[in-house]
Amino acid sequence: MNIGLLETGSGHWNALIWFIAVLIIGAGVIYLRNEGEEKYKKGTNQTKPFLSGNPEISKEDSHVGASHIYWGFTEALKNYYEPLVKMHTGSINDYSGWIILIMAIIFIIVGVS
Amino acid sequence: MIGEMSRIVRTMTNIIFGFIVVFGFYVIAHGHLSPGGGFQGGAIVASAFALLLVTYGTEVIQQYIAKDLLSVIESTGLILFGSFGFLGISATYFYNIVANSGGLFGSPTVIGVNPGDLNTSGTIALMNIAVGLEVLAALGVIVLTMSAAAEIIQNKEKS
Amino acid sequence: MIGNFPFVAVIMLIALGMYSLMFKKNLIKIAIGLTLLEGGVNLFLITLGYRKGGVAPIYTMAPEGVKMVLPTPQALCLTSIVIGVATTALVLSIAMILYKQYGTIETDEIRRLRG
Amino acid sequence: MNGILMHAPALVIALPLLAAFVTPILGRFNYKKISWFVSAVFGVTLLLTLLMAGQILTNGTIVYVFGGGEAGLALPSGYTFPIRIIFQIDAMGIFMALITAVISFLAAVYSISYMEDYSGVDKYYTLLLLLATSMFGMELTGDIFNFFVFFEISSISSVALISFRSTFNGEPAEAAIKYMVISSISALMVLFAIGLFYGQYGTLNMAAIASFMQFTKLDKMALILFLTMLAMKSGAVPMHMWTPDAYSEAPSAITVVLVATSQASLYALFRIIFSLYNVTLNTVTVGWILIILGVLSMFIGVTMAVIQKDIKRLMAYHSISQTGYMLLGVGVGLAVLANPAALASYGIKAMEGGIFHIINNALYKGLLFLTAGALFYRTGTRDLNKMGGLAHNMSYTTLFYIIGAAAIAGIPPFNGFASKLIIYESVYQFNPLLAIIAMLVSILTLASFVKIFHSAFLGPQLEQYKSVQEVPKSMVFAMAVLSIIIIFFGLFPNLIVKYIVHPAVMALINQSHYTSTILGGM
Repeated sequence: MNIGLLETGSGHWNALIWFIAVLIIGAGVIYLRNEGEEKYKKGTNQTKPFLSGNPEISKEDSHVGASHIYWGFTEALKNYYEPLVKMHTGSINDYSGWIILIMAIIFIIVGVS
Repeated sequence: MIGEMSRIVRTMTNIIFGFIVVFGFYVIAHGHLSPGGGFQGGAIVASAFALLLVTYGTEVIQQYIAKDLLSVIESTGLILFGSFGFLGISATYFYNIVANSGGLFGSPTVIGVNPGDLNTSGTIALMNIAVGLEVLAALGVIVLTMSAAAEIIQNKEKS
Repeated sequence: MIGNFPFVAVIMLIALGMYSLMFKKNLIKIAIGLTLLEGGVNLFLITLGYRKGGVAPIYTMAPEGVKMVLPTPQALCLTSIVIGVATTALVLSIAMILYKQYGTIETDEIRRLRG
Repeated sequence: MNGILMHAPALVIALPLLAAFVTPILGRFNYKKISWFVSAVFGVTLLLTLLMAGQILTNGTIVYVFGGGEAGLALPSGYTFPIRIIFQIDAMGIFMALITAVISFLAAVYSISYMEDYSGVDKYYTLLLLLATSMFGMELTGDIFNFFVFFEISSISSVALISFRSTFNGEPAEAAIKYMVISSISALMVLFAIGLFYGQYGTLNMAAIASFMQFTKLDKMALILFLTMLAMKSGAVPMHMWTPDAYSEAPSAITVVLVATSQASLYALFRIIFSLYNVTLNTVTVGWILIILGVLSMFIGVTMAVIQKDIKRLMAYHSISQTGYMLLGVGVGLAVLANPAALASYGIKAMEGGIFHIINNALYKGLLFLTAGALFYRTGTRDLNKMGGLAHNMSYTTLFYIIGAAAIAGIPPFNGFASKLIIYESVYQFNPLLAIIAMLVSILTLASFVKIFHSAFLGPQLEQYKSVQEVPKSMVFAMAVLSIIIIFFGLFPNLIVKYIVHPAVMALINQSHYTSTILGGM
């Protein structure tokens, strides 16, 4: 079977085998899910989400906007992000300055070696 | 750019305009013999347009030189340039098949120092003409558009 | 020594162009900086093709038995000039649009896109 | 038939070029139909490119001499190096040309509906055709000055296209002037480097320069200029700042072509390093420069992408980060170029990964930008904060977005996974740390695309987007074609690597083959 077998230098990868494996595992999962849970009863409090006793917020209000996604991530990396965002000044002079700076650096590196 | 300039400038422009245009076309036509060629000649003709614009103001000139017409000339010049390349397609694209064939621009070229013959060089001369048309139209459009836009900005500042 | 003067001029033109691109805040001055840069590069190409005592490489009415300078760099330079005209026209027209929309051509104030 | 095949290299350039100038005249008679005309022209170009690809992959390099008495006659008798403009198309060149052909065809098809309501569409199509022509020129040419001319045409036409929407607000013009200044600097410095070559070797043909190459001090200087300027044009950090500006403000169909343009610059960088210099240069130093640029691009690109709020800006930062993968893969290949044992054991594989990633990136990045354009077409905004719940109305777009996002994040079985896996495994043998960074970047990529998915597609249906419909058919068609190619590449990556990517890599590495096709047997 050489169809789809990709040599990756130190190993192999075959998307078709992966695909078949996903199908088998998926079928297993669906089978287990259809078996069902014995204690589950429809229409009781079991089906409602539990938010530490607080009332559930409506779907419209609970949608997180794009600016708030990964808030913790950016907050934790504040020291990394602040200078990085400051670096992107948006001024044409800085854009050309960076090019000339990098050109000088590469000039030194290649010139020395 | 607003309004016309003084009578002296207008009179001089009227006299000199024709000479500039003729010289521009001379440079285009002699591109394969002397310094110059399509681009330079076209730029000279376009500079005549710029002179008119400076002298008479944008509004007057726009009545005489239509931007649409210039755009069509520009595209035509470029299409001609591309199509002249196909003349030599029996050998390769851009092959100079007209040269030394005896027809228009087809006289055999003399090797070495010579006084120059306008009727030589084949496709090169044809392409010079095509490029000349394109450049005079394109630069004309640029000059016209920019002066019209400058006028809008100036009026905005005044108001 | 004197033959190297054009190269010194090339370096100076390019350095001046780079300087105005990096430190001048006015878009028109940036356009001038680009033109300086282009002039420097074109001068470099032309200087490459020069041979001492050479004449223009045109056979029409050329004097007999005289060296000619290399025509190829001149053709390259001409192409580069044509492109330069297009570039300059484009930069200036966009600067005009920017002035219409932003009311300024200072690069410090033209930076709504950042971050 | 035979004649068309023989002249295909010229026709690929000449057809879009002529069509570019026919379009404005045609637009006077039938304004509505020019979009179909342009798409047809791109379709024919795609067919020609495919024909050429078949020819090259079976019979080897094609040489086309412009204005010569015979198409394949590079050296007329009595000449030691060629003087005419020559197109020299090897496996690497046709690989890039295929990308250009597919992407520009789909961009034109997408534009049929996308640009319908704009005025001045004839000029838009003229510029699009010119941009495609210039990209073909950059990829097929064997003449270095010719490359410069096409390079400049590409920057001028793309600048005009970026500023196309500047009648509404100033931002497109701002992005355009930044890109113009930057690309003028790069083009002029490239011209300076070409002057350095011409001054030393007296020729402009790339194969001839390669055979004369001594790696003197001036060659070193030319290398530095080429390296910096072309890396900048392909968007390597820290010279990447123009990328998010230009990509986000251009019309979406153009952004897709701009991605292909920056990859054409990347191709030129590889071509100059491998075919012109090859082992004469200090491969370890230059290889490490490429690797460091690549790692910086990957990491800074992706971390900046995570915090963006503009959908197209976010994707633009990702294209910087994906460029990093290509630089990393090819940089590793370059670093071990002088070491045949290492080159055979993982260098070639790393380069295969990098080159394979170019086509993959063009496909899924194209698809993602097209979906972003579809969202903009229906909602009129690019701000992620203002979007939400669009999956209710735009089911096809959602599906295509999922495919594109999964592919860029490297989720099997899509194509991004295949090329990233090759890069990870081969780079791991070179330096494990680099492979770990590459994997980390892949995770962050997934995170930021989940962000778009959550804020634009998921959530309850918003009031203002109740009446939003699926995008028109031509846009769906363009996205569907890209998705199908992505899935095919993901399921059968070995075919692509074996028949397209591997010959391209060998064409890059094998410098003597490149020179001998022009200059005869060495």
